[in-house]
Amino acid sequence: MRGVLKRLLAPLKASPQLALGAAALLGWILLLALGGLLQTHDPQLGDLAERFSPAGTAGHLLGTDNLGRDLWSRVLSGLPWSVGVATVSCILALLLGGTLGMCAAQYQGYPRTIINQLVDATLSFPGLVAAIIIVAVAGRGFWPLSITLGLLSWPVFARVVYAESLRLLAQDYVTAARVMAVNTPRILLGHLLPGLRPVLAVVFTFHFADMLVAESALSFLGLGAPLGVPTWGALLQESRDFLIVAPWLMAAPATAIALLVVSIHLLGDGLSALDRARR
Amino acid sequence: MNASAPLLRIRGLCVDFPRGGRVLHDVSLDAAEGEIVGLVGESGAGKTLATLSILGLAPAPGRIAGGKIFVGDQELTQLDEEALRPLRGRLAGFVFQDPSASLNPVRRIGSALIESAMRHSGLSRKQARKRAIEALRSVELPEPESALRAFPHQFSGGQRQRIMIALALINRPPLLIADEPTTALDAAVQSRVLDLLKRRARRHTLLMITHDLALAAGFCDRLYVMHGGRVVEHGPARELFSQPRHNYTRSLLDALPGRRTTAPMRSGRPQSREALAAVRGLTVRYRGAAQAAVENVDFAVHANETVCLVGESGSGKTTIARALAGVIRAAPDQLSFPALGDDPPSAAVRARHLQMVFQDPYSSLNPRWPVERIVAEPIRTHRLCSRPEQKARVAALLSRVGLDPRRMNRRPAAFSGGQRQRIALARALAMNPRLLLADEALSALDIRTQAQILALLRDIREERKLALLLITHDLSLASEVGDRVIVLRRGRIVEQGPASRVMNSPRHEYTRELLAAQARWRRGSPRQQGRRMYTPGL
Amino acid sequence: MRRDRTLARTALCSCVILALAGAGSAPRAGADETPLRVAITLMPASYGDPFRTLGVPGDWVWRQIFDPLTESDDEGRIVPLLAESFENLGANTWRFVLREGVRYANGRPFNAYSAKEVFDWLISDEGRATVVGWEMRRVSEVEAPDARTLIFTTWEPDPVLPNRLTSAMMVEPQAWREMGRHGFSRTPVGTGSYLLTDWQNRDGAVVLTANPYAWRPPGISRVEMYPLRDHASRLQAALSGQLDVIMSLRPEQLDIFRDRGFTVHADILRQILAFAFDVTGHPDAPIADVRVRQALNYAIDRKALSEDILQGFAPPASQGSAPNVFGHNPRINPYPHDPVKARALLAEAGYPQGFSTTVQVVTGTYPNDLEIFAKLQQDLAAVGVDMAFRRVLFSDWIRQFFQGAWRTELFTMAWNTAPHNDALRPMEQYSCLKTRPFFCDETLRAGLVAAGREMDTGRREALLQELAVEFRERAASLLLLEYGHMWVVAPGLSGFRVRTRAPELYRVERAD
Amino acid sequence: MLAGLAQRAARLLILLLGVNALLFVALGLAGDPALMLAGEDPTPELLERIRAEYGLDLPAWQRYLVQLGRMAQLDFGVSIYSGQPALEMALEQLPGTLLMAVLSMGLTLVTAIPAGVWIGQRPEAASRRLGAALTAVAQGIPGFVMALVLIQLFVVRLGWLPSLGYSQPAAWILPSISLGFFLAPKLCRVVSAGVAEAMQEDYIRTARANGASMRFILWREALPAALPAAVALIGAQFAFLVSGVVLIETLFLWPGIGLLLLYSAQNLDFPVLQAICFVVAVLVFAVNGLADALLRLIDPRLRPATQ
Repeated sequence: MRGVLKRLLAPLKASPQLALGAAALLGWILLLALGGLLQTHDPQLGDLAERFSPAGTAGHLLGTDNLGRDLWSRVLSGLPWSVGVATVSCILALLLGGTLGMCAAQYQGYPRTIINQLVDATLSFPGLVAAIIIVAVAGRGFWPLSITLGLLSWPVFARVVYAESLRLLAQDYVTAARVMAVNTPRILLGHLLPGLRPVLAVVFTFHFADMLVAESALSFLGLGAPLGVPTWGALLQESRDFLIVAPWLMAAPATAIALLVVSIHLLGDGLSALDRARR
Repeated sequence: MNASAPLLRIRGLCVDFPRGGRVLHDVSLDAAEGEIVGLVGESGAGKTLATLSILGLAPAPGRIAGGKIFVGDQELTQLDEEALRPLRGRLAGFVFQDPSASLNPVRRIGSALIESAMRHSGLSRKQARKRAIEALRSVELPEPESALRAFPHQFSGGQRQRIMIALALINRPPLLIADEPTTALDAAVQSRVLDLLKRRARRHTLLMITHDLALAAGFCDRLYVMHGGRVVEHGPARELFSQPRHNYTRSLLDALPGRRTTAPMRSGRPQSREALAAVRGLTVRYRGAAQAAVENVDFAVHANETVCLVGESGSGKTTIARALAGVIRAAPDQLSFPALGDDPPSAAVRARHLQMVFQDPYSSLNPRWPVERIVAEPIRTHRLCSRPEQKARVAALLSRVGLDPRRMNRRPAAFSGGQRQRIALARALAMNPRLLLADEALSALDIRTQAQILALLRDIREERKLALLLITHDLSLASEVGDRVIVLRRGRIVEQGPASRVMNSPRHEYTRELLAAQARWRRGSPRQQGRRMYTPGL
Repeated sequence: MRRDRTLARTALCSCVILALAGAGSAPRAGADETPLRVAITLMPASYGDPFRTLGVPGDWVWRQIFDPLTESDDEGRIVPLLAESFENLGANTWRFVLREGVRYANGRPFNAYSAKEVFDWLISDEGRATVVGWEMRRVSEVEAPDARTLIFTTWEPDPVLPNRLTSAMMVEPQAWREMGRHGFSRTPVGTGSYLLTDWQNRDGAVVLTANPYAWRPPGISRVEMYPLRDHASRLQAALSGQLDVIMSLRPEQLDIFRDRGFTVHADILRQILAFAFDVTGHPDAPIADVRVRQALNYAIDRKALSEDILQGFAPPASQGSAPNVFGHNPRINPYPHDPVKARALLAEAGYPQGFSTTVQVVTGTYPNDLEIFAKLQQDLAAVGVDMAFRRVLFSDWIRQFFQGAWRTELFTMAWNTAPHNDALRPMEQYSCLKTRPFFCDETLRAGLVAAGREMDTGRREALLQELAVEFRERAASLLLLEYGHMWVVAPGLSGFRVRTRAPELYRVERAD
Repeated sequence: MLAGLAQRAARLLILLLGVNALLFVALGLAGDPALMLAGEDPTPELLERIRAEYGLDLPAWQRYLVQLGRMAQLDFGVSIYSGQPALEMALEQLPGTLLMAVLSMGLTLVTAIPAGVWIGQRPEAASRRLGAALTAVAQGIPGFVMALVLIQLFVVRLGWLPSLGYSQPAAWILPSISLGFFLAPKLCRVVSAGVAEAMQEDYIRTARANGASMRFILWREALPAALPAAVALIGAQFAFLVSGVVLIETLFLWPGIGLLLLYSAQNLDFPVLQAICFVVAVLVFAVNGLADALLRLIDPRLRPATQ
């Protein structure tokens, strides 16, 4: 048990960046878990008498919006949705891209060319454009959005996994394994996957951040979260109407997004630094 | 050689690194005008650092902690970056080990040369260009004008090294520092570049760094032997080579091919007729490659013999090995294993019949696996023994190759190059194959380690009656250990036969060249023993 | 030292860029006169083809380029425009006397003959396929006995023909013929005060310039109309002083502009914001029960909506039309806010614990809609009704509207008395007369048909007011507020006025 | 070179076919456009006429083939809403989008590269670490959030800069800065990493040994070695940049493809969407081709062997 803990903590010691990122992430996870408890008010119900009370008003940490709804509670209640979308889409992309990437690396010839063409084609098309169209047609909502984002972003993983797999498969210890007549699945599982882990960790982290931004961007354009779900993108969109009357309405979600994404990036940087150090 | 104040004088030079502590311990060194001074030692001895320190080029955190450095009558340790920069290239020119890495791939040869010339000698671009062409001509590079417009990747390794030399000499520095200038090159090219250096050196003082004692002894006037950041011994090359005083020097000399106390690896007794592997008209062509990597190669390896595949880089040695090992598909009729019956064997059977050890001990072991798992991999794959026995089996193998079994749960990173090679060997032996392929298995190792591994190989060979297919670029090694030698050139066999015969009366021109090239500038290599040496300065 | 140089370079480069950009930041030269910059919410979808769609957003641009025969004045009465007068010669005939000396922007004269050509096209098969053509469907024939007179004959009595004509823009028939619909829509030619010069300049604005032949020459010779979808964009642009006239800003922002000397002009109230019940599609749903529909109407606090959220700018709605619309019944009051009664009705209907339902809403069509929805949610929750809001794109909404297939029990559907300023049209939408009805009460059919044919103004008004009561009793919809667009005009501009849903920009002048 | 071009073309084709198919399915989901065209209470015969006019009376697969055929002749049909030729509408918006792309790209280059070189020179130095941290943070901040803040500050609060269109150069500043945020930090990091890596290379040692100044080493030796990666990044990230353009255009009311895209998507105006996708795809295709050519120019090793 302790040994495991040590091995988990060792890298944190190695890179302060990573430690910082991990700490920040831990904080976010706590917010996510305790979200319900930390909400001081019902995020959907507000008292019109209290509308537009500025940040710092007694009882309203971040102030209230145009319906007197407590912004702090709303920001909190927006978190799970955004994070959920990002998670689902990332996992989908990882599974799809990872598998295809490995296949492309292992099996030369047609599979490789086809997959690579597919990857480049998809990558060379602006994701947001596609997302806007798909969502506009398929409709808003958690699953359509998550799946759309996942399907649009799998090439990111495919490309990295492919490149890294090629590198690993060219290593002598893989050749050695082949000389020992170790069968392909065993090589992929025993030698390739563990080798991919660090790279995947890095890409996953950054991609997660990208997905968060994508979600908020779409919600911001009114094509993400359904009505009434106060995701941060949606909050930003609403806040724009009150630029003058209630600037804090924009400040809160904007800061939230920036903070979350930045802390995830910190983590990602830490991980990639670690990976580079390992090489 | 005038004895008056030598051009380069290093006195008690010490270099510290913030973390690593002291790396150079009061190194003192002289190099007189027109003299060729050799700096010899194994990797990590501090040779390179010492020379880089001369013009304050020591890598970032390192700093000179003491001592003095004079070039002519100028003391350099006190000068700061700004003051040193104009001296670099004018006081001393550098030639580095790996010519392909030492030239900026995205810049034209010309720009490097010309700018360097303009920078120091204050020439106009036009004059500088003329100077550059001269410089290239002086290193005997064909058509220098067009070379100026070319990029490094358009030249061969030898040509690149010539360009490096031209670059180092373009500002006519009195001192030329060559750091392993020929290590990365094939034998033939090596000797030609050395000839060139020799000729150029007449006008300069040459400080040459090498790990190859034989070469140093043959090429230099005086030698400094470094070990662990210290100069352990120095003196005229011939003396130091014939009667070394320091143990370390002696151990180096003893490890030289031909001098190794290790008895030759030849089986001695008449070899059995049973061919373990037979190659008939083997031809391999890579996708998109112009000509075949291996073309129409015939040979066989019989039980209990040592065969050496010799050839320069790109001669197709490795390709043949991989074809034998089944990593590269070969036509069934071109490759057979008579010992295993007539029909082509299954992968598993072939694997247990033949195993392989690779050149690079760093990439041939999975860095994420503990040694136990690495060595156990073949055992598990082929269920050679029950799980409980496994540990014992691995332990036995490790101790056989001279490693402490208690370290079996460490990862490769915890082991030195030589030790890793031992691990790789243990893994190969786990299958107890009858034929072992060693693909340049020694060339990445320091000379003493080489000798040890060689000894180990020999013993194991003896006790297991292994057949050995040794792949190497080093003729002397081949002649030393091989029963039979096969000389490859551009994927074709030019000559094969008993080692002694091939060495002493080579039939093919190429073999002769190869032998000559390897012997040139080297003391004590097999063919030179008892013969009159080339004496420097003549 | 060296570091500084690199830094300096960085700084320098970025400065260069900014300077380069800043260079032109002084107000742009060009038009002799600074243009009148107007923010509207949308571009006319069909550009300069005034027949493809009806009402806003087309009106805002088209009414600067074209004139119809009639328009509606500040009280919503129908008055002549290109016509000098019109009269009803009997159940099926109308006579229009046209204004003299009017010319099209290409110099050709406007007269009864050119007008006839336009109407002939509108009632042709091709014309009838257009929305405006569909408005003219009762017209059987148009004659021009002389250059000034136009005689309309209808298949059946059409009491609101003059109202319908407010949407029939007088395009230049020859240009229409020669360029074809597509060509014409790019370069429209009409009798309006302005001439279209660019559908989208580099600021995305529709650019209009004075029509040399205009019979009502404009005070400001150049107009730029910016289609700015969301309130925030309009607010943004207005606050940075880039706009002279801005339409439909959010009420709580009006004070900011009043403080800055802007004036606020409200158009007459033409819409009744409301949720429609798809009774036809959901016969077994709670909302099929009239008591439930009434309960919902009692449950919501219109006063709060109107005063707290819309700052009294949109009064509570009592019926399907606003006071200044023909057929409005002044004797009807809005449903009072009475949760107790609401609960009672729900219990009567068999839903003592309330129920949950969903409403499809199109957002961004009028200010503060999101707040209104949120407030509604709260009010209804108070009587146990859990109402979920599903946002749909307008395109999605309109499809369901045309197909008459609604996915939810409720949906946003304003009682739109435009373009006729007549209570009948929206009532027809809420009836069996609609091709694919969502609320069909046979008992009302007769009354509606009668009101559609009654030529006597007095009797017709009575009929309409009668119907208003009937609809109210049946709680045909969840009535919310009376709404009309509002325009904010920058200081130093005079003469601004809204007529027939569109600002009369030709009257606007700069004080200085 | 030619082969590469052909391959790209093939890719473009795959892409277009994919998008096209997707939109066609979408169109199917969206239901009968004839109803939308017909206006209120359409008569059956009117509907029939419209269906015939738009070829909606054919079975789906036939419609698809017809559509493909039309597209092969660059005919994307007319907008369901405005009746204008779709491709025309898309192309009208192109100049604005291009202007923004060029502006922000310029800004990105002149800021990111010097910064990257500066950081890459000695990444371990404290000041550089700070710089690197800042770029990391900058990379974290979503461009459109940045844009919102800039607008709030410079347009609303201070009223210094306009936020409408792009006729006045003053209106270029904020959009190009905001859009710069999508790429500049990434580029800066790639350049600094590349330079840092190059600084470890042997040829840098060679240059130093020949007495080259640090400035010379940075700009003439290290940077050229780092550029290929940078160019590759730009090529790869251009698609992403276009996504950014969409957002920024909607925020700054910059008449370009982005605005049109958003409106068309909200109106489910499929012909226009088709046209937009086509234009965008071709644009990205062109830029990537350009990047490739540039790469060959910078890195001789990528050129077909001459000797």
